[in-house]
Amino acid sequence: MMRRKLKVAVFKFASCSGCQLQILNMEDELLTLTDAVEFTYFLEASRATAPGPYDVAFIEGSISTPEQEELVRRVREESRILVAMGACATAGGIQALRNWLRLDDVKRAVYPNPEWVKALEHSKPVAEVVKVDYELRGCPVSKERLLSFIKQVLVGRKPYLRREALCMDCRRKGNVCVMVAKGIPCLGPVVQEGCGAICPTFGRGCYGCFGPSIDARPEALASRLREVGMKDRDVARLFKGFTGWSEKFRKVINELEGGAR
Amino acid sequence: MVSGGIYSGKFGELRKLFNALRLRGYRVIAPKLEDGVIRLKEVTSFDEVPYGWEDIQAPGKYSVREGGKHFRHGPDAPKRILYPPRLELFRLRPDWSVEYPKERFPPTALFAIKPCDLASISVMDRVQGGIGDPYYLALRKKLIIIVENCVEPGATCFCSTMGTGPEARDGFDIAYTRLDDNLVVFRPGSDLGVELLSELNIEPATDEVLRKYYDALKNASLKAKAPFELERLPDELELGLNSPVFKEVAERCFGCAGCNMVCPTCFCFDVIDEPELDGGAVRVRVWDGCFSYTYAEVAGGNFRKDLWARYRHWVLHKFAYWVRQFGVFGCVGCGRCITWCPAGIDLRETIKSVVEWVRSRGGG
Amino acid sequence: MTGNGRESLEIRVSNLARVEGEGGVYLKVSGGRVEYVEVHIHEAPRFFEAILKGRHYLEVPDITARICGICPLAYVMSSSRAMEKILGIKPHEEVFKLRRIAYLGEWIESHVLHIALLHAPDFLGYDSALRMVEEHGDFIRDSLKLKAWGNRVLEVVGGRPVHPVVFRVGGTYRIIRRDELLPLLKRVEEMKRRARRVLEFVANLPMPEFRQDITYVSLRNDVRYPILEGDVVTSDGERFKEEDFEKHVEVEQAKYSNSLRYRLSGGRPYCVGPLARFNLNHDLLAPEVKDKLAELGIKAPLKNAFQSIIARAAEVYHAVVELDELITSYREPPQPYVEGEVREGEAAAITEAPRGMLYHRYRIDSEGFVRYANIVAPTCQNYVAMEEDIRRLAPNLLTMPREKAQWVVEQAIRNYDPCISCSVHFIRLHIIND
Amino acid sequence: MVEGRLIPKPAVIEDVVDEAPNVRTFYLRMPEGYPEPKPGQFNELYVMGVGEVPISVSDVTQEGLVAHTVRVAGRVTEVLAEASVGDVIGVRGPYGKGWPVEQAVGKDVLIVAGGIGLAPLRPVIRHIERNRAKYGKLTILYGARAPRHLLYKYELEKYASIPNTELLLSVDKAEGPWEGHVGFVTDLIPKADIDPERTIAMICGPEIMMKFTIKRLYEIGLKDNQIYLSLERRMRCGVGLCGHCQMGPYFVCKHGPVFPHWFIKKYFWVEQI
Repeated sequence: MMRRKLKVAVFKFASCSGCQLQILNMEDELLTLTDAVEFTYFLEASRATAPGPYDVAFIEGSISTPEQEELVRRVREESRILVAMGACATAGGIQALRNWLRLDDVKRAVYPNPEWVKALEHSKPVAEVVKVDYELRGCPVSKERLLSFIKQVLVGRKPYLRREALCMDCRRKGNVCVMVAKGIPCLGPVVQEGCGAICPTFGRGCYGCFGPSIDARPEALASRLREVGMKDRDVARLFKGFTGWSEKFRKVINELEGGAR
Repeated sequence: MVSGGIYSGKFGELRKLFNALRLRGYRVIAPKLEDGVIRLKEVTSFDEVPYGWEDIQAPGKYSVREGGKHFRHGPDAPKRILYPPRLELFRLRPDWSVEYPKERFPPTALFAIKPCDLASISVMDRVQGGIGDPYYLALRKKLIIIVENCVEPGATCFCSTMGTGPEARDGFDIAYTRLDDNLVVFRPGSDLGVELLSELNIEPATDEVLRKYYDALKNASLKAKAPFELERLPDELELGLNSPVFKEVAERCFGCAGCNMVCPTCFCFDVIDEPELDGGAVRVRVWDGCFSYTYAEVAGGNFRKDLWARYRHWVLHKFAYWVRQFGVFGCVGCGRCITWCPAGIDLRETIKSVVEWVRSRGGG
Repeated sequence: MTGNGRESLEIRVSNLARVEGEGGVYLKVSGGRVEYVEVHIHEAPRFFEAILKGRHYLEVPDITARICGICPLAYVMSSSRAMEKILGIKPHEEVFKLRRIAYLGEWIESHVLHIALLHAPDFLGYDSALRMVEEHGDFIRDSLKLKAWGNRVLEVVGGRPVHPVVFRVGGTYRIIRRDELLPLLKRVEEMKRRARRVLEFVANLPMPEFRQDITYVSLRNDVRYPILEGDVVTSDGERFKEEDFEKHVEVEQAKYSNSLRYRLSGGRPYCVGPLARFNLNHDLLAPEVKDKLAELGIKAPLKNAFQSIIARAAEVYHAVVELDELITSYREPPQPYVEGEVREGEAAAITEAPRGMLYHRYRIDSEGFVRYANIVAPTCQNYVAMEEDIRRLAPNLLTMPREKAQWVVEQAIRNYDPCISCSVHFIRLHIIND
Repeated sequence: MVEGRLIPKPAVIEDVVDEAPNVRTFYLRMPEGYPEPKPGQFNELYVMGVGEVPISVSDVTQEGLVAHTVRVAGRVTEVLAEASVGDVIGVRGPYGKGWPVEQAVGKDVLIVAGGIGLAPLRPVIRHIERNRAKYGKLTILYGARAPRHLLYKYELEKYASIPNTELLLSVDKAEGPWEGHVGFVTDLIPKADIDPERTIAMICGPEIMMKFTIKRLYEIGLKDNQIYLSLERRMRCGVGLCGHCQMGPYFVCKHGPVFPHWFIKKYFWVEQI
């Protein structure tokens, strides 16, 4: 075991703060963890901040303004391990849905003085700007995975978290397939495990907040959904959610929407 | 009195049998309707067993309706009970001493499972038989099995082709068959079965009942057929290793490994080693499946990086390799992988197509 | 102004800590006169308005939930209620109960997070709660246990504490079984004890002297402590329907902020949230909460913004007590949700997010797709009040060491538990042209 | 609950030798009751809380230390590579079927190794060296990416001095002074003096290299039943339970990792089997 305290930083970009909250949600583990981990930069939790370098930097949020692009580059330089945390940081987040629209239109629709608002053309996953060492997926990230990740870093191991399709975990858990038994469209077959299959557990289809699984074939799922009677635009909307901007889903969406960019 | 033969009685005798198991202290696991699906769950009252309900199964589709005469099986196989999806194996303390999780192995009765599922247990027995999983073996030793023979197989069933149903041959304690609303045929398959049956109000089946019984099972047998024969199947499939069929089918496959999970005999597992903050570690076993991408992955590469290769491995394992490994087919014809495939892929069609491909090339 | 203070002071905090989201505060006093107070909100805009357009009404609760990770359920509830009004759906009474159960769970989780981890350190001079463990371990442990329990409620009812998945327009995706909820009650008495202790702890915190002159606004329904329904009432004596909210507020924009700011008609700054709810609804708190408050000598109305922490703790205690009742009386509804007939229409709904009133208004077309949306988050409504408080505090600040003054300014903002991520997601009445 | 022999037991690292870039050999003092491994067998090495990795035994010293040559390639080996003398790691094994050293008695032995593939064959060389009279000619053909990637450089030349032994080396790229062959290790086959009638070939290396080797051996007249190879798969449990290492009907961990070619050729040549 490593004895020196791990210097951890948490940075927020365009996001809802839900992933950071998951760190604070480790109520039981939080106090034990602080024996081994020092949050040297975690504004939501503490006024006190220490400059880098950091052993691990967790990045929450997508990169959507020029300032954020700057900042994330600086964070990268100061961090040994950079972790993109959550759907925004790994896939652009729900706000990446604006990437299909023209930025000018979007700004004008929202702000009376659009020229004041600085935004990048796209809401981007962190990996589009700097090198990301690990991804922790989900909207929000899973507390259990976060904890496992930190523990693995603490023992000096290259963290490993399974990235197979959610279906496996869902069925291990004993859920009944909502697609087969209820005809509910579900992204589970192409989405990465990690959430504990909560949507099917609560009677609905997976809406994809963990993004594509390691070898996802969303195109096959899309054609099956069309085969059982879903309209193209509805299939597209299903993929166009919290991780719609992920490369694999984006491709399917664009095909279904007929060559939109 | 009851000895080895075939007996008949009224439906109410089943209730008595069920209660007798509970009285003897068994945890009874039986079909149970839950949220529109027949599950395999612990049941405390005979009335929970969904007699009077029927499931409707098709590739990628499942539903139930009330008023049907016969239920088959839902997504849960006995594997779920005997070989749990997630099991903590042990903990290592920082000094390398070993700590085992506390486990209890309650005496368990499987009630009203289907012959294909019974067959799956005997397949699992062979897999676990040699070196074996102690958890499985401990539970297995105390297991009582009451089988319900299938008078009406479902649309994805092919036990008759696989030789595992619709009538249970051996390995059960009692097999019963519901011939009509109030006529049930019983067969003991073990000393314990004989003992349990001797407590029931049943009598040796009359010729008429026997005729009905054999007719019903023969009819059922004609229904539960797949469009292929077992004879020479392992060899034919191996001749079809390079068949384009696998690639064609895999185009529709999501690679979700759902079939691995619902298959009553898929036994592959992964182990997850998790560090503990105190310097020790825990090892957990979880079900894995050959459809998962990382299944055949090593540090230097992936032996089956393409989905079609994984699909082919699964089919070949069940119908060819398994025979070479364990002397039986790995498939029991329950059809779960067909019903519960979200892509609606029909394994029977795949095998048929591969065999046709092999034969068209003069193989086989 | 006292003679022993300075005449001028400049405070620039570009990154506020222990608040949700990205903001700063700038204050300049010269010659004893406040030159400016600016709470900057530089949270990156996420353009939810653009995203919502064209989405199906069933997707709106899940999408708007992402505006805020601390109070996602508030967004789910306000949007669901607005949609239900459009579609003419009346969810089952037990579904209503479930919503209240979950909402109270969110209140606990959000309030305790703020009380213990974000706000309390201010009163005692700590940088962070993690550093309070040694001296105030019991308080931190009580708080973390309460927070965990609040999260547990959300997990049981919604699948996970952040962005729960079970609620939908018309009800829930599946029936939540009574036997799933009951285990929560095993620890309810323990939680009541802890909530009482937390209330005691915050009631005894050293409070800066400060008196607000501001209008408090919240929902009120005269039956229960308001969460999911009621009219809007103000401490100035107004009462109006949620549908009419926009007629009673004025909206303005500051150059330095990505958030809009709201005032009550006539330019009155106002305050929403625990303090406002408490001041306008304290008669509806659970009897044991009222008793405890009396015992602690706390009387409504509370006019010191720093006392918001007390209102918050009182609400936490109330939430635990009410959860006990709600869970005990919960019966499974006959069906998980009511489906409405999709029709064109427009409606507004307000629910009480942990930080105050959350207003949603939507128009959907005949196929159920969103054509227009307007969301007013609590923090936008408290925005002017925050600056107003700092302005009023300025004379006191001049007598303090600079470091301390800065701290108090920050604390004055933290009094509101501002949720900055929410605040930038006001939604204007513009419709995007395809 | 799990069988005792499936639980890693502590072994002490007594020596660490740097072999090549990213390759190190760990000499382990094995736990009590650990059976002596046969040439070609492997152990599951475990780093606490990190995971297990199957590693071939690359030597058993006279003091009874068991050597494992590890190339840093995955998440377990990465941590393992950081281990040093005195550290404790977990072991279980030995597993699998080894090289046919008994069947090869009285015959010539041809060893063809690529890269890290020499590690599991080193015990064969040791065995023949110690039982020199029992075997005919020993031919060692060994190839690596570059000279610095050759394993056991400190003893390679000694192999050549074993009586009646031919050692030929090859590298893909010379990178400096190099007297051996530059090219594929399979190029060495025609250069070596091999009697196809009385030779047992033992091959270990990347699958593609083994396939080329087999083709070359056919060309000089070797038959399937004279060719043995050691396969790599994802050997997770080591005892044929977890399923991951299957190749066709074989569990590589227990039916192999060393197979006679005739035994597996029906599957071995099939793409992504």
